[in-house]
Amino acid sequence: MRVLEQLNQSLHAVMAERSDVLFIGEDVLDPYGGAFKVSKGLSTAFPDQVITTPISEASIVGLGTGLALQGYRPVVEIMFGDFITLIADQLVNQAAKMTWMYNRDLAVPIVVRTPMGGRRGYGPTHSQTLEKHFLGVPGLTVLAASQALDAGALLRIAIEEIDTPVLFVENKLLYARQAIEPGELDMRKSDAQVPTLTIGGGRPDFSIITYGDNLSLVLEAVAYLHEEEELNGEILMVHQVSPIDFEPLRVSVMTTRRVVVVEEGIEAHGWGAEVIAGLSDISLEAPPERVGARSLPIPAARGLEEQVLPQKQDVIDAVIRTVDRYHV
Amino acid sequence: MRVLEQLNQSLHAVMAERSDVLFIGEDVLDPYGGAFKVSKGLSTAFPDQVITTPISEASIVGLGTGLALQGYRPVVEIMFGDFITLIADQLVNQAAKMTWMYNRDLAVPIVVRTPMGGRRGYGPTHSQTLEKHFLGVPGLTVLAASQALDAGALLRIAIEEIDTPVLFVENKLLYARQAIEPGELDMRKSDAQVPTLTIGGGRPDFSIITYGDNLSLVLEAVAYLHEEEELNGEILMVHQVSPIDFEPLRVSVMTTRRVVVVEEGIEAHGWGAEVIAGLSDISLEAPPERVGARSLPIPAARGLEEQVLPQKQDVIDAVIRTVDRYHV
Amino acid sequence: MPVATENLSQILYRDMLLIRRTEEKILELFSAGKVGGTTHTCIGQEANAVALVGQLDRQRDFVVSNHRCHGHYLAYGGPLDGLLGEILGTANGVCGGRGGSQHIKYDRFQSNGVLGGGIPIACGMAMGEKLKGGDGITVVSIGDGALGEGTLYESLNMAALWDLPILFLVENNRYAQSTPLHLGVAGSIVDRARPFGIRADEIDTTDVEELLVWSSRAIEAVRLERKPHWAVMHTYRFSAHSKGDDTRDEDEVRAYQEKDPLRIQSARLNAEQLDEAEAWVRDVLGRALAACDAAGEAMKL
Amino acid sequence: MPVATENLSQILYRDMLLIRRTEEKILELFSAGKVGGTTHTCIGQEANAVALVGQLDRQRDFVVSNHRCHGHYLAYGGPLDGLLGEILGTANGVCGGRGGSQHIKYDRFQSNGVLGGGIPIACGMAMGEKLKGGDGITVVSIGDGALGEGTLYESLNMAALWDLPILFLVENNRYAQSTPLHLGVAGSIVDRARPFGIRADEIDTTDVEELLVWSSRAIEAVRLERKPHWAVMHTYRFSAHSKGDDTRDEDEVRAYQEKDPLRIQSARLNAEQLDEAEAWVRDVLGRALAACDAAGEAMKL
Ligand SMILES: Cc1ncc(C[n+]2csc(CCOP(=O)(O)OP(=O)(O)O)c2C)c(N)n1
Ligand SMILES: Cc1ncc(C[n+]2csc(CCOP(=O)(O)OP(=O)(O)O)c2C)c(N)n1
Ligand SMILES: [Mg+2]
Ligand SMILES: [Mg+2]
Repeated sequence: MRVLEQLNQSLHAVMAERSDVLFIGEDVLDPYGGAFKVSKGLSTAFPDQVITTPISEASIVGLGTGLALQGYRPVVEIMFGDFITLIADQLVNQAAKMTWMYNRDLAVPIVVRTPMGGRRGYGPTHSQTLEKHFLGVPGLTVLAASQALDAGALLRIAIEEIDTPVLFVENKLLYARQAIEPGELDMRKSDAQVPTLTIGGGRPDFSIITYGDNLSLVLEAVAYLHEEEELNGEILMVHQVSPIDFEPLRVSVMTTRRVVVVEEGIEAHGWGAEVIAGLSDISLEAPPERVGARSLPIPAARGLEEQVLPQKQDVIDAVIRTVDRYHV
Repeated sequence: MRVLEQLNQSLHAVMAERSDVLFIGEDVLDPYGGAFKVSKGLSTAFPDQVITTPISEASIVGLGTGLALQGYRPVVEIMFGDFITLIADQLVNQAAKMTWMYNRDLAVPIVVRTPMGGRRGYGPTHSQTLEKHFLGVPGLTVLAASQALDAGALLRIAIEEIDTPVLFVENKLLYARQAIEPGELDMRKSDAQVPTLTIGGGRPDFSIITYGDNLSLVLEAVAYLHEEEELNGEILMVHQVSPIDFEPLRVSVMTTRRVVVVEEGIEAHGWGAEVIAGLSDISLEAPPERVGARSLPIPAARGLEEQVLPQKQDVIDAVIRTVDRYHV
Repeated sequence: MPVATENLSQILYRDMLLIRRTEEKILELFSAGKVGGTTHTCIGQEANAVALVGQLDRQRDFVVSNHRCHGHYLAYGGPLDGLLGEILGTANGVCGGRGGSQHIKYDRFQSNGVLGGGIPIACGMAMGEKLKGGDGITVVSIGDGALGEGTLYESLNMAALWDLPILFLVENNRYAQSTPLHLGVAGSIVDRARPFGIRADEIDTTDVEELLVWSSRAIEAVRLERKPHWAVMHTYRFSAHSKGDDTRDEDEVRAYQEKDPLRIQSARLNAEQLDEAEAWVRDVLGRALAACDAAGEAMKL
Repeated sequence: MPVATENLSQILYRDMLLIRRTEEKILELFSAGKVGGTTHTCIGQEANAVALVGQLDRQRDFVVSNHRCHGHYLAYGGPLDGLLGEILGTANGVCGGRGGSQHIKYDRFQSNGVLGGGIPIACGMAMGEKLKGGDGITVVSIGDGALGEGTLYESLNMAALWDLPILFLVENNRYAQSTPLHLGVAGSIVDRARPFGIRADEIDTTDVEELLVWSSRAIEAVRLERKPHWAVMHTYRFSAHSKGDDTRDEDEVRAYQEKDPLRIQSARLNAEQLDEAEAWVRDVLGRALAACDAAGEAMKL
């Protein structure tokens, strides 16, 4: 099954079970079913639970927050992740603060879902990976779907189990990818509410820490390194991007003492910085490496976009640096 | 002179020299002169260059961007730094992208100034240190004023010399502090356009990297450590918060091999993470340390606020950990 | 507590007086350095709070207020000691001292200090009530200054599109902080909601009894028709925007003080009734402050 | 190139035809997989661009356009090969292939794909022109869907407060992506600017000559009176929102196609003139595409 269907079917299932789950967003009605079709069929099956909205990103998140305060569990779609800049105030200064600031046993279970990422030539305002600007916000949980963990199940956790606001990141390319079947890869699941996966068997030589759709290029890089360089990689697939559960990461890195963090967002001040800082008490064989986008807007032309976004070769090079390079 | 007067006088001087500098913001007219009085006297002296605006943070930044495109050098005041959430789209998706995205030799010299920070009991939406969410944005420069470098001169660099949009952070407590006179402290200036200061003489045992008003508590902590623990500290006062110029930081840390990063923002995914990641190829005697706020909103009550924001003792403890602790 | 013989005029006066004296006390505590941060008092605007918010039904109606929220909170029925404690940072604060003056939640009442931020949230609360088939309404209060925030118009559009049972209470006190109306607000206030197809009405009085009748119509319209309503009250504040930052013309302030809602209402009461009200307020306020003293500084995170 | 004997009707037709054929070509290139990303064509709306933007003075007027910007760009006088190159990602793109279909700058024209984002920027450009004492105007184009964004109302307020020489060109094509007007826009479009004290006018025609007269009045009003103007054009797009994502009723689309601006205008031309126009457009388009081929893929960062 593709990740798109996992998400869509999970929404169908949870909305059938619970009338308190509302789906809110722009252009989400059938037959259109949302810009990326995640909401396909929902408005037909659950006409009272789906609300198509004006193009008012800030206010539809506020709407969702108000509904959450009324006991609903709203799922708000922001059509492109690039537009989460418009909802920053609603998430940071409103939804995320309420429980603690009001000193109340107050759930604000709103899920804001949004497709992120490039590699489709959508250009500078429709290709970014902006969740890095929403990390480390007290009271806000940031999750990212992947091929490796049932994305529908992850979404269900966000909707049903997490009582803080959740920013739920879906990579655009992920929608069309096949979900990885259980058993297809050697992997262990941490037992946190939102699991981290440790992928790869044998005695690993290096750890790659990543999330989201980066897995696809990381898997290719790891395969290459295995075949060509006889290096064994262990991949840490994080699904809760913030706050980070460092435990499984530490376990791996304490074994390998070589670590590469891979993200699609701009490397500077990115997610990888926090990962590296959080592991910085571990003595490593080589400096930790980060792979991310260059500090430039994302250009539209394919040949240009490739030069800005991280590629498989960048991951390979970074891993090799952890084998060849030393601390100064 | 207080930092407030440095800023105010610099604005008076630059606006007298250049009619292309415009001052834009809420409640900035005399006799009120702005919520924190940075604009005092400007509207009287330069009535044609000062624009008091409706309460429309997003749009006054857009306004400034349009004016910048017309060849002006607008300075836009956001009354409290907490409201930069409202201008995220204008900065990230508009102003910061233009030059590169349009592939034009196009200056967008807008300066967005804003008072940040807590310790005044202003509560959860008027005390935050939110610039961390604006770091690592391509095309956006983030500066922070301090007592150690003439804040007026720094603001002038932002206005006159930097052609990208600038987010200029002023800590609220800083306004009332006396500027440090040249010679008052032993310090060296890097020769970047926006200098980093290296403060402290002798052979340093540890490096503290910080910015903004954190200097005041860092100086106290360093003095204490010197007197009570006979430890010599070197302080790296950064003024360009993003992108970071790592050179002076590296020079210090390569000497001391012990480093503490201090910021007022929430530690998780904060500025310190990037600093540590950027220095992670240097082999340290002890794990690098971060001091920042706890992952909570900033409470209003004084006794509570103190428990959330970093204190002098936190800096002292962190430095001592770099002496006592080892890598795992 | 209200005595059985109290009539409506007395009750309205007493409720306004409680707000007035509470705000005065808060300013006094600030001046004495007993409170940090900032605060926004509604002295001069008490009639709006009492007439409109005071008529809501706490069992079913919701209020989303802004930075100038004390009067709304008290009119809604929020406990006085909880408010004072919140502002003083004592452990009995209604939010444990976390929120402070601008960030208060009590039952179906909440406030936040970011202008415009609460408006779409209020729409969500109204929509929730609608979906549940309840007959509660949501009141969201904004000042003339908040007319500058885009979320307001996004919310008006949503409220109209979906027939949300929401009442927009617009208190035009002619200033946003230091900015007079004409420098911040172009055109008409009352008309701002009309292009969305929202009924709008305005009133220019500080007479609480007039306001009561007008508000009751506005509330009932929303409650019965389940549609948004835009209710503009032209008013004035006598106190500074927050603490001592007043740059308005003194003559202007004095002229408006002629229309002090308490003065207007006091004309309907006799001397004994006025004394009774003062005594009651003094007592209630005294007990609330004592409760704060007893609670001690908020120290629990 | 326009021949000396060409009359106004011919020129208008030819300019619209160039936009139409360009947009068709772009869709064709997309279908052929020659372009990535997305694009929004303005087929059906060409008359608006030609009538309004086409009348601006490139030496002094500014345009801030949105995602559906190709027609505005061409009517403004942007080079065709630069546009096609930008969309194809060839090195001759007007922004070197960085911006793509939605993010274009050429001279005083610029567009951006974030709805609502450009509106306050346009206000700043208008204010800059005003401060300089120039007589240029700024045109900012928005669709009915962008009426949902709060920055619009923040900008209307600013434009009115400061008498900015800005023309809000509102193209109501009855849909925002898949969302029909009545699900996204409450009340009246033309009235949305009026409470701010901004003059507003609307027109419901696809006849470019009617639009021309109406637009010229709107432009001159802004240019001479140095005040904002809200100009609503009711229109329709024949193409899909972007590429093939059309869920509108086919009969509805067909009915509107009766009012195809090209068809209306072609009735004013004879067969020879029509052929001439086609030939001219074919030639211009052919040369622009050849220029893209020659430039090769954009590879320089
Ligand atoms: C988004 C935002 N911008 C600015 C402020 C600072 N501020 C607080 S109150 C105020 C004036 C509000 O005026 P108005 O809405 O008329 O309410 P009033 O104070 O007159 O009751 C301002 C500018 C804020 N709290 N939030
Ligand atoms: C802030 C923002 N939200 C959503 C989108 C996605 N989007 C692009 S065009 C569009 C519809 C716009 O409708 P309208 O304004 O009527 O213009 P039209 O496409 O009809 O020309 C949407 C929702 C966007 N580009 N920007
Ligand atoms: Mg006001
Ligand atoms: Mg439209």
